Amino acid sequence: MRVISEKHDRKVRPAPSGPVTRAERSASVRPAANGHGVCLISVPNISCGACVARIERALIDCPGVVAARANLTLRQVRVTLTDANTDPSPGYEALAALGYTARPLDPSDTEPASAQQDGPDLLRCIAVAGFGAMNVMLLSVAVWSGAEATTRDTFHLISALIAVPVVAYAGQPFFRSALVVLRGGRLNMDVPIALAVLLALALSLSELLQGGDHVFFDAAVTLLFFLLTGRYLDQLMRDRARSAVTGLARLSPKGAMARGPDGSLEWIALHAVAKGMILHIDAGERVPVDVRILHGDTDLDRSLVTGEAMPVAASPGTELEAGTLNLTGGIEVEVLRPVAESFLAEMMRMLSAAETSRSTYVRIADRAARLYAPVVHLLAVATFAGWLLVTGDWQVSAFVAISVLIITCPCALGLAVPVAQVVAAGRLMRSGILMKDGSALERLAQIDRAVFDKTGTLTTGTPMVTSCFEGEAEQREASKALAMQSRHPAAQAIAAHLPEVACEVADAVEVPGFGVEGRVHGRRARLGRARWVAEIAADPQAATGPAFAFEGAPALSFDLSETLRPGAVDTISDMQSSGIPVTMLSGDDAARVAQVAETLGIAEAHHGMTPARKVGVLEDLRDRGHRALMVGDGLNDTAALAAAHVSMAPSTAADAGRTAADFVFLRDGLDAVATAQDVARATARVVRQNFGLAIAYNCIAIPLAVAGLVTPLIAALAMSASSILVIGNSLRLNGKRAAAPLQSVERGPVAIPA
Amino acid sequence: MMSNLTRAERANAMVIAGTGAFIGLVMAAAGRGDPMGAHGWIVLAFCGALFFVVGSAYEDPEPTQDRTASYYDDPTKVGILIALFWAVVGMGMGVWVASQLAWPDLRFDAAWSSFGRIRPVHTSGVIFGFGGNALIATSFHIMQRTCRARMPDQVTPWFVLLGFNLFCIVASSGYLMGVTQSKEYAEPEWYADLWLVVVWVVYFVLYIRTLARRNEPHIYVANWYYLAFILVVAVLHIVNNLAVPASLTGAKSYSAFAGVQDAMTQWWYGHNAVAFFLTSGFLGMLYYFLPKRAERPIYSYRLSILSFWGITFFYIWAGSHHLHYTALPHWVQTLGMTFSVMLLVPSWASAGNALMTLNGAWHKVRDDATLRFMMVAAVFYGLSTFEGSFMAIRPVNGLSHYTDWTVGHVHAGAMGWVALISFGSIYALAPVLWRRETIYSWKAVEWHFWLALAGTVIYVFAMWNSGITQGLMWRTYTESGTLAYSFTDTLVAMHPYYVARTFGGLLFLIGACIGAWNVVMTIRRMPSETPERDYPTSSESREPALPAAE
Amino acid sequence: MMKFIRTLLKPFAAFFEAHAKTHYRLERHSMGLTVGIIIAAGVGGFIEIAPLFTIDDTVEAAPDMRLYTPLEQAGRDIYIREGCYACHSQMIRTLRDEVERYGPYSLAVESQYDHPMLWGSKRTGPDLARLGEKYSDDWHVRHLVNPRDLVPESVMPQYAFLLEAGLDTDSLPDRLAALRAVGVPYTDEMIANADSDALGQAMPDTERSDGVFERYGDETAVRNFDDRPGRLTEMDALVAYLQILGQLTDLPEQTQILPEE
Amino acid sequence: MTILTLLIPVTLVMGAVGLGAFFWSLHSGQYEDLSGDAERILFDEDDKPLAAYPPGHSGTTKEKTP
Repeated sequence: MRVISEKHDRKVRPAPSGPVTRAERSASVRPAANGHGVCLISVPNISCGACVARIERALIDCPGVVAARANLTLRQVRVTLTDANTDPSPGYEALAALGYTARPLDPSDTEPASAQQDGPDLLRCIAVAGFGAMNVMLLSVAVWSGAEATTRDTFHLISALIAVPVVAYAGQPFFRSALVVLRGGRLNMDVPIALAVLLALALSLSELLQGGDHVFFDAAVTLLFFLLTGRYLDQLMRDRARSAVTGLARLSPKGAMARGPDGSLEWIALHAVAKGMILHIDAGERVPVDVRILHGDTDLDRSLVTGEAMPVAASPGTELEAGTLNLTGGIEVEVLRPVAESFLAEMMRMLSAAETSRSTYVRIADRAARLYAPVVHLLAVATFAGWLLVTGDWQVSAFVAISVLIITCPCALGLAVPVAQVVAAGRLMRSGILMKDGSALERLAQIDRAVFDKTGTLTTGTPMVTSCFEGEAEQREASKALAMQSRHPAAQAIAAHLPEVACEVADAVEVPGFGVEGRVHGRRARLGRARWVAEIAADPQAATGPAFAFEGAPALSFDLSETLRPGAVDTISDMQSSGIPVTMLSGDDAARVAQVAETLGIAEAHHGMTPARKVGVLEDLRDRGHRALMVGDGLNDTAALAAAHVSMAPSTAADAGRTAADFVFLRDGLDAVATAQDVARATARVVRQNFGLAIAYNCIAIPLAVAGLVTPLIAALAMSASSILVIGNSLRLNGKRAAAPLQSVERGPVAIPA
Repeated sequence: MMSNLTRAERANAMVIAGTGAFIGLVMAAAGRGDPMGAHGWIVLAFCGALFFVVGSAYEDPEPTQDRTASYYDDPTKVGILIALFWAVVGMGMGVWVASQLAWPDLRFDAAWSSFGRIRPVHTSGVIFGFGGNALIATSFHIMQRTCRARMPDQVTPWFVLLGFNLFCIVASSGYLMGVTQSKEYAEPEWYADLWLVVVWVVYFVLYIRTLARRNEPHIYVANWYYLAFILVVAVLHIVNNLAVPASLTGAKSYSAFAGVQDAMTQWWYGHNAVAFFLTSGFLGMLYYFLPKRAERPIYSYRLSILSFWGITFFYIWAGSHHLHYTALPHWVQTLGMTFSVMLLVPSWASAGNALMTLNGAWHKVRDDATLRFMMVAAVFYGLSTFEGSFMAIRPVNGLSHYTDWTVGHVHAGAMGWVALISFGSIYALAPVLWRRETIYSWKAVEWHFWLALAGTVIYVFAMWNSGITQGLMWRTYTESGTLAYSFTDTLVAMHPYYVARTFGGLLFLIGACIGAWNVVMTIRRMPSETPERDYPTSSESREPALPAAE
Repeated sequence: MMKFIRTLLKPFAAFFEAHAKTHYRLERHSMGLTVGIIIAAGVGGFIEIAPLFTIDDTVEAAPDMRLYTPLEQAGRDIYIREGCYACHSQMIRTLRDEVERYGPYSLAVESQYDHPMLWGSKRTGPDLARLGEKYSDDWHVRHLVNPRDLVPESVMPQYAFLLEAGLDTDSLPDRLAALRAVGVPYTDEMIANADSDALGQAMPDTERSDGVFERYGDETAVRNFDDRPGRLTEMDALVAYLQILGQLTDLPEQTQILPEE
Repeated sequence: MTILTLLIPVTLVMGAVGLGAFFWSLHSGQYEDLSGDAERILFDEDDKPLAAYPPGHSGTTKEKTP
């Protein structure tokens, strides 16, 4: 067996969704202002500024396009058409001609939440708090440095005029959250924050009215600014965690072509598809609901169901699950179940259930807050009561109590986790690993089990030609030419493998389930299943893999195989030696699964797994108290990824899989899993240290505050200092050298016969 | 140039120039026997000349080509040439004033040539003449390019550019006649100030109008910096120059503020002028031309926006650090110090952002002197902002203030940052603007670069030395507890540094002359072509940008 | 429980959704953002150390504070015109060496009628805040005519032309009126007699000089400053101004607190 | 320091103008595609303005995303 070591570009793998029908494209155009039509196109492989320019220039030249704007950040293109009825297809074709994958984007998928948004957004709050903090601080610095008498009173007044509206506006995220939990009869971190800010403000106002010396508008506003910053960072970490359900929903076609009683074809929306209807599904389309084939032969990509990208032949009578991709031939199908009961809908339900169960994970910070908030409140109340009892002066008592609240304000606690996670995210980013959610890091640090999908995860998924017949140049040219006629992955692998220039093919026909036939240099030739090729070959012996033959000439065969992902061997052995047992799940057949398991030294390997069974394995692990890491790429892994304690997917994974996973690694090697785990552990360590620092700080500061030795001003200062300490500690994460990418994996990808 | 104006625009221009000439005449008549009268003649001559230039071309055929299909670059071209002219004049004056300190008799024993009168000609010449024109010219270029739109009309940019230069001419000729308010960097008298307000408001409106016409939804960050420059400078200028003229027929006026109030206002203005004239606008230049020249997007666009808001919020109160240990209330001094130190954050964010942009393009910096100008400018920006924050700390300021250290600091910023980024931008811009294949002589650019760098380094080191030496000598005591040195002793000690400073300045001036020559030769001698791009490589072959986190 | 957590997360969820588009590739810039915000905020917190710097700076009223006479004001205008502020400060800081070198440190009240102030920012030459009456008129005149005659090392320009230039007294009433408009308490009488007073201050023992004493106080220096009787030159005005520097009030001498080290 | 009665309001107004500008920029989608915006100035194939498109759709669609 020849070992293939050249690095292949994983990006050439066709998008799992396949092409989009014209009808679906048209349906994505929305009317916009001025009578124009607008359609949003998702173009995932926009990668740099040059793409932006190229795409916009190409689109603007398309008929019916008024304007086009590519968004490099979101990897979307927004196309304005002359009116809402214009066909956007030329745009899609232009994009395809440039080599970009384009899919219509339902605006409701991407911009859902603005309507249900509560209150002003955090960035505005930060801007307002920052503006207020700057100006109030300015006046406070003046007062502290000695501005006196009228000047001081004036400055206090101006501070109040700035601080009150600023707190009212920028404090909303905390007030709302505090209100919500208080209504529920509970406490969280936001309650002491809201209380401290409001009390500081109230007391300052009363001091101001009495012409007092000390006001703490500065403390209130600065505190708010700090906390908002922490919260914002936290949100930055989470905002990529979009629901995988919508990602999966995007896969299902928006409608289907139905065959009417008169034999005409009509596009109908998905929800109108009913049981018993006859649908026509073209090559390249996705099956919208569960169906049975009535007429036609084809090859199917059932990766959504099995995870295997290798196509399966299908003929009349075969039942197809929704989401299956029809690859090579048009088919007539009968609808078996309505949309709501289809396989895809079932998967979405499963996924949403899995996501919900994961969201019960309580983040470290929240766990800390649960304990912290009541303690702080009790302390503040006790301090107030104690001082009132001793001095009888409510103002002094309030003063001290506020100091306690401010000094214990969980600034450091609020920053401890997000800052460490932001720094860690930056480091992971540099190692080519994207993290979607801060809590994922916490979860990754806790795993004691690892579950790997086979195809596309442990192996590279796409078939590769491992050996090729030793024929004449003419035969190879003809093979390549025929291979280029098909979208079948095997054909594409063959086309990619052969360096020859393809020659002309006449009368090319793709016979679904068998292969491609055509005339090359006037000779009939076939490329496809060995048995089918043998029908025209001179020596009808059956080869195993795909074969090629000129009519009457001997058949020549290819060997196809899948290969192990670089670093797979080391990653698996490292994991097992560090006490994390590895399980392999695959939808593939027993023989191949066993072979891979043996190569990698994995003891527990399951074959023939459906998505539901994969979820079942993970749920079983969870029920037994294990915390499992799931690494997978296929559509069929999506629900399992969501069900696992934490999950990772390669960037080549299906959209839905990437969305469901907590981490996406951009590099080829599987060693990313180890790197991520290292960073996660380091982060967990830093977070613990941060908590330690914050607690140590509180242990020193709280007694002082309770004793009344700390003015609110010093409290605010101490609070800032503790925050900076925490930030500094977190930045250490950055300083550590990132784990060197595994250099030793150059054993080369191991080829496994397909 | 006239041929690009429509007949209506020519008529408008003539009306404006005619009105200006009339105002000049009135000033000349009213201000007889006063420097204001002389200024009237200058205004009359300037506007009259414009009137006749436009008038003589009035009957020429109207422009035929579709004007909306191109950017309006004529004012930019003229602005660049004027900026280079002022660079030579202003820096020449600088060398002269510097040499007067080393050799005090190096003047013609005339009233106009004394140090006190020609020093503001130098400062205004380089800051407003060179810097201001470079800012106006590049802003016209950048706002049109980043908005993908032509300026709304063709007379307003000329009004802004020529009006501003009229201000510069009136200001610097005034100094020679002794017309000054004695407010540093705000020396011009009341009528010049009023005129500048008019010009500046028109400038702001022009900018906003162009932005409103933009064909590109996003407003590039450079525009934010330019807008802050225009807007804040207007406010500062108006507040600081509030004054009552002694009479409407004379140049003399008295500031509305006195003593400590005036000092506060003056340095509130003075430091913000540094922030928004000498920093904000030039950062706009940096954020456009540096990525453009390096053919790499700015390292972190988000950071550039963040540091913009930082600079806007932090700078405002930094000015009072110019008044440490003075009769200014102590808390105001502390305020200034605090904010000056905080300023380091957004300043370094910008400098770091610029340098990180070059990460991965260092080979270009090595080969391309134009890009090197910008790179060194960013380095000096970082150095001088650090130095500035450092010098704002009270005890440090106690030593540095009133000495040449301040002068060295200012020149590190003015020569190392402002002038270098301007020259870099001009070299990047000239071939694009005049549609020339390339700059006339790359060798000359190299020469200019090394002369400028050597000049700056010599200058700054000389001033550091002299400043710190003098500051220390002033406070040196003998064992018996008396001051060790007389003032004259310290002055004598300065002499070698003053000679060195003159030499450094001379190198810088020679560089500027070479630069001006090179640009003129580029226009006159280089084959006129429409190059597809001025930049040496195509953006397709760019190496992938590093992730910003790196 | 689940519902509770959902409610809790609702505002956050709303936020991500709204900003999901904006920050899709946020990791790319997150470090810059983080460091920027945090350092900015952190420094903002640290400036709360500022109260450590406190000092009393009571600006006392100076009851004996007098105004510039028209001649002195004319001299001040010449000082401004010649750009003297570029090399000479008029602000003695509260530092020991400065007080010992130049005299009591400057008080805010001393420049309360200075429109504009001439505190300066650079000392190529020495501070002039307390120059008045330190040297003779004759010294000043000779020094201004050619500084190197008296101080060979000096780099100051020569101002011999001042001796030839006659002082323009016609505009003095206007100038004083303008100064009154910005807050200097000149009386109508002072403004009306401004040109006469300017002449009078340089002509001792005349009727005009009596008017100067009458309006500006007995301590006013009435002398023929440039020693050229019969002609009022710009030199007269400038020397008169230089001789009044630091002489407007006695307050600094009385109120000196120990200067800072 | 009566001067502060002038300077503080001036500063506050300037700050408020800045804040307003920031809000406007946030609202008008200025921060929607920061990486794309940084790249766009590098396009210099044609050094001329975009042709005028129908109002509201000049060149690259101006209206903000719904």
